[in-house]
Amino acid sequence: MKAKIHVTLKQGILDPQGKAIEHALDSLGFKNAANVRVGKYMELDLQQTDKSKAEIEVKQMCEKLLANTIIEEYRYELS
Amino acid sequence: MKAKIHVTLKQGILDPQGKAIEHALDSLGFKNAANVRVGKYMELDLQQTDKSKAEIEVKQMCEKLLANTIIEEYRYELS
Amino acid sequence: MQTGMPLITKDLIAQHNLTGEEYQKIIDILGREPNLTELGMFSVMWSEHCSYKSSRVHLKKLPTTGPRVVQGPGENAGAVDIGDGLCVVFKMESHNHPSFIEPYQGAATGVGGILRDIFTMGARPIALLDSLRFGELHSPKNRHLMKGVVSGIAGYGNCMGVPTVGGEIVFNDIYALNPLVNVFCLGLAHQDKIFRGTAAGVGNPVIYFGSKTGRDGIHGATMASDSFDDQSEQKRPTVQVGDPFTEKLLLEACLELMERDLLVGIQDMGAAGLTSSSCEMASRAGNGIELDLTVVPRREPGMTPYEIMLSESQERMLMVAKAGKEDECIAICRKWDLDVAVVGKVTADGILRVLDQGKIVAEIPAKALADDGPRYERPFQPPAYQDMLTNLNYDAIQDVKDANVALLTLLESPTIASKRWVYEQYDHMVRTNTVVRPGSDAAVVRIKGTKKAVAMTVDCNSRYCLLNPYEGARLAVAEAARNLVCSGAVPIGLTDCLNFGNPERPDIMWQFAMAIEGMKDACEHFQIPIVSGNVSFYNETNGLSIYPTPMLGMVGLIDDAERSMTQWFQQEGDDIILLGSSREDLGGSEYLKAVHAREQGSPPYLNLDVEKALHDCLLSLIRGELLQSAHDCSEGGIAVALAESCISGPERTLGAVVRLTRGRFRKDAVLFGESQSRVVISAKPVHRQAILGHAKRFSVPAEVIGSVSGDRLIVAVGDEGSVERMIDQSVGVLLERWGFSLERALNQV
Amino acid sequence: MNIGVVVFPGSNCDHDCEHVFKDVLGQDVTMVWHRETSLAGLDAVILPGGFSYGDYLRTGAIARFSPVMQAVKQFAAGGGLVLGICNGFQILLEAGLLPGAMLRNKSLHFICRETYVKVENAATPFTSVCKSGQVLKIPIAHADGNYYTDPVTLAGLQANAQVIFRYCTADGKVTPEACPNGSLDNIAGIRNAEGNVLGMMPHPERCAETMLGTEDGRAIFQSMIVSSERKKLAGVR
Ligand SMILES: Nc1ncnc2c1ncn2[C@@H]1O[C@H](COP(=O)(O)OP(=O)(O)O)[C@@H](O)[C@H]1O
Ligand SMILES: [Mg+2]
Repeated sequence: MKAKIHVTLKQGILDPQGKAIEHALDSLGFKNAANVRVGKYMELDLQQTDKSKAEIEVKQMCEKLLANTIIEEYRYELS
Repeated sequence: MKAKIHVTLKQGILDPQGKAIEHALDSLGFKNAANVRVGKYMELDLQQTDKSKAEIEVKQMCEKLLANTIIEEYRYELS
Repeated sequence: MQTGMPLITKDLIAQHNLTGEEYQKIIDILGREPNLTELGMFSVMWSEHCSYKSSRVHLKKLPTTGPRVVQGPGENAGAVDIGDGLCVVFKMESHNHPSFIEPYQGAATGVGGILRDIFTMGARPIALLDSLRFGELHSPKNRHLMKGVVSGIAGYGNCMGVPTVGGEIVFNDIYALNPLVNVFCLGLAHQDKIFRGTAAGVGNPVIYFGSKTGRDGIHGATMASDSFDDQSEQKRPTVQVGDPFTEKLLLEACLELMERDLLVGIQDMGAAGLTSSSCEMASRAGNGIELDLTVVPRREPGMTPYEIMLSESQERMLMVAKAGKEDECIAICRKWDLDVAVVGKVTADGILRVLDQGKIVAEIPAKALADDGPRYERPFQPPAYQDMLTNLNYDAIQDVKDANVALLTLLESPTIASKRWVYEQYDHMVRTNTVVRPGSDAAVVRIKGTKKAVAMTVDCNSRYCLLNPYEGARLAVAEAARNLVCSGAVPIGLTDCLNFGNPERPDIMWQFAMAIEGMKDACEHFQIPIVSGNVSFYNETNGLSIYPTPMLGMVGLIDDAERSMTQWFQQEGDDIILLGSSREDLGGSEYLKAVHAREQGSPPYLNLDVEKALHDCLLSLIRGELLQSAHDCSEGGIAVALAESCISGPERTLGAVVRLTRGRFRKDAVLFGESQSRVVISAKPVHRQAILGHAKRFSVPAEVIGSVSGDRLIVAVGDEGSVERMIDQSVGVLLERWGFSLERALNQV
Repeated sequence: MNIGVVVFPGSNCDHDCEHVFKDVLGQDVTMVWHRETSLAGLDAVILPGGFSYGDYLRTGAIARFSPVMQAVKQFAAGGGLVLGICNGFQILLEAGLLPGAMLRNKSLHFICRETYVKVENAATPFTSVCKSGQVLKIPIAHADGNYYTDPVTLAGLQANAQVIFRYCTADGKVTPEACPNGSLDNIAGIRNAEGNVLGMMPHPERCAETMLGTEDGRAIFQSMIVSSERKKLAGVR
């Protein structure tokens, strides 16, 4: 089973990287882009065929390690 | 229009972060996880209602700035 | 032999950058046709990068010995005695081509490579310096390259905990398509615990450790030996990604392995990876090595022997352990979370024999690969345009009208401007040894447990080298030594990184040969041995070569770290004294480029006896604790040196009032000419007579030219009766222009 | 005093901390490998700077799971002094021993330079030899030192005098310009509610000898020594 995990900064937390990219896009002439937010994307293979078990595992991974829930939120898909 | 962009390392390119995370997951007891790869995820708003124009713009942004196409590949969705 | 391999065709040989004669030589050595794996191995080992085939005959001329030399060229790095049973181990390396393709990773892996060269010798790296060349910053591409390179160096060096304490950067469009990224590293080792890359002791186990092997960087060595053209984009999959965390583990593991009595020899896998490390270690010991690829840790499935032998995956090492010590070695590697495997053993037959799944896939005499590569005495001859470069009609160039403007132009030109934007991104304080941080003539790093310190600088004025490669190289040696002496250090050793164009062109080969002669003469005169180095040829794109850039990294010793010296003025009321004499040396100057857009003329005159006398005099003044500051005159001449002494101090700025004699010279030459063997010093007035007396004893011209005073830099030029105040500027303005110029240039849209 | 300096894979200021305590201040130092599970016999523990686990994923995120961190938690719970410097601070945040999180520096660059910090609270075991309001010159070297926490927690930190250091100008003014990294409220160092765990981004171990610029960093280590001696005296009585 494959897990695809998105970790992004919570709304309301300043995203300096996003800001910098927005600025860079602007100076490259992409005047249309706004509200750039940057996060992490992770993929991993799970040796687990039971979807609900996999779900629990991935959730734990996120809570414990992959996201810092003080500043970040996460979501995941299993396939 | 909202663009969601995934930037990931090309196949065969070393992913030190993925390697370290895999190792950490393993020592945390998540023995099931393998092939961890880490990439970037970006979201941005586009002031562009024409989907095919938006597509061209986002592609250019990726090529020019958001992805380092020497070692990374990208994909995007518009909604 | 393996079956199913492609036949060795002419095309295949050409793709491997081997000539027909070279291929014939391979057949002669083997007594048969090589298979593909063997062809690959020969091609990387016989590449310019690994074999030094065009440079060897010239490099032999360099002075490499001296009473302090513990290890000269030929090993991973050179080593020089600094007393107390210690030695410094240092070397410089280029990563120009990879950095052009991918600036961040190219520069990062360059740092990784030079660090491994140092710690494989048993030395803990304690300092890095970087020497960079880019095209001018008005082009977005050049800005992109510079930002990427600087963050790549920072990313790798900072993570490793090795401070980057200095460097230099020059901007010139000649480097636009061929930037230079040279990194110098210095480590500290016990003299009796230097390790070498040798596979001694038949039967000893050969152990692989570090990262796994992937398909990255295959053909990196041949790439570094090839010119760029518009097809180079195709070669991109050869980019490697650095993993500084693994390198840090590798460093600690190596030093721990070396602390115990476990190793016979060790070598990092740099260019040409497993092939070069195994055949070089075997060749040095006169032995052979048998390798079993089946057990080599791999990152990807399905790798062929060709790929494994040629992979340039980073952060890998090969060691030869003492028989019976395998388990201890493996345990230490495991402690540091490294991949490790016994991959072979030392044999007596002198053959590098490679097995995969029980079959022999390559069998080559190790020495043939490592040392018997082709050697060329390539023809050389000065280019037809050389005279055009040096013949400059000065009468056609107007003397300076507004020296204030000219000074600001110079201070603001990125080559001269403060490099703070760069070195603030480098951790330059970690290891708590940095006594003189970036921003002075040389960086000074103390040696804990002793009173001593080492000073380091990297220098090369490549415009001088273009105009006259022989003189340019002498000037580079002189400037490097002068920078060290200004910090209070005695120069004790040198490493080089010789960046040139295509050696198959006689004019480039001439530049190379002349530069070697110049380095040789200057080093012999100053008795500074060259203990290590690196040659980077083929720095040309679409037929346009870079300026010849023989980059030097010089190391000096300070007996008492407390007495190291910095370049900035210290105190209101101090005397400002010029040591050395000025001539009309405008040729090749930064002033001619920045103000008159000319890169022409003859480089400044240099007399090595005069230069040496200056060094001896200055060192004795510093040791006598007579000075407050010392700063050499280089790019931008005395005006820039004075301005820098006013504004480069980390704490505060100070003004100066100065009068310079003019004699029969042009005014711009007086202010901005780059006459050599000159140093601006400042001192308390009570020491004036002592200093002048000292200078006389050393036959060094010395003149009190002004004093540290106020908050303006005021420079008058002229002789009795006709003195003209040519520079009068607030130090605040000088600082603003000089201090933030790089930020401005890099942030422009 | 016996100080433990924890060595994580990727720590790189471990030797610097060892040097200050041993060679400059004459104390005993024990290097503690990250796999160890006991800190018995130590008077204080330092989590040094560096790039533990390469700072991959997030700074301090992986190191917090090292076996030694369980012991550090117990040690702190028992009132032992714990000082996290730079990466050590980041690890303490990730481990939940201190509140908040680190974001990328506002400039997105790694920054290595001198900063001035104001001692906001001198009544702690880490600042007792300082005067309240004293300005110390201490260098920083980090890419992720932009301290963040939610408004409620911030108010709590302020109310309990848990903000120990703020970035300031040379003459002690806490201004936005004096903040090198975008840190909330110019925060450079905070302690826990109990007062025995301190995290700070600046590197005091880099400025404890005049040859290296200033001795200002010594104040923090000397305070720790004083505190530990007092504790011992109290124990004897
Ligand atoms: N790429 C760099 N990395 C680190 N420090 C640098 C770099 N470039 C310049 N510096 C520092 O800036 C100062 C001025 O450099 P430079 O003008 O080249 O000195 P000099 O002319 O005396 O050789 C030196 O202290 C040098 O170490
Ligand atoms: Mg200089």
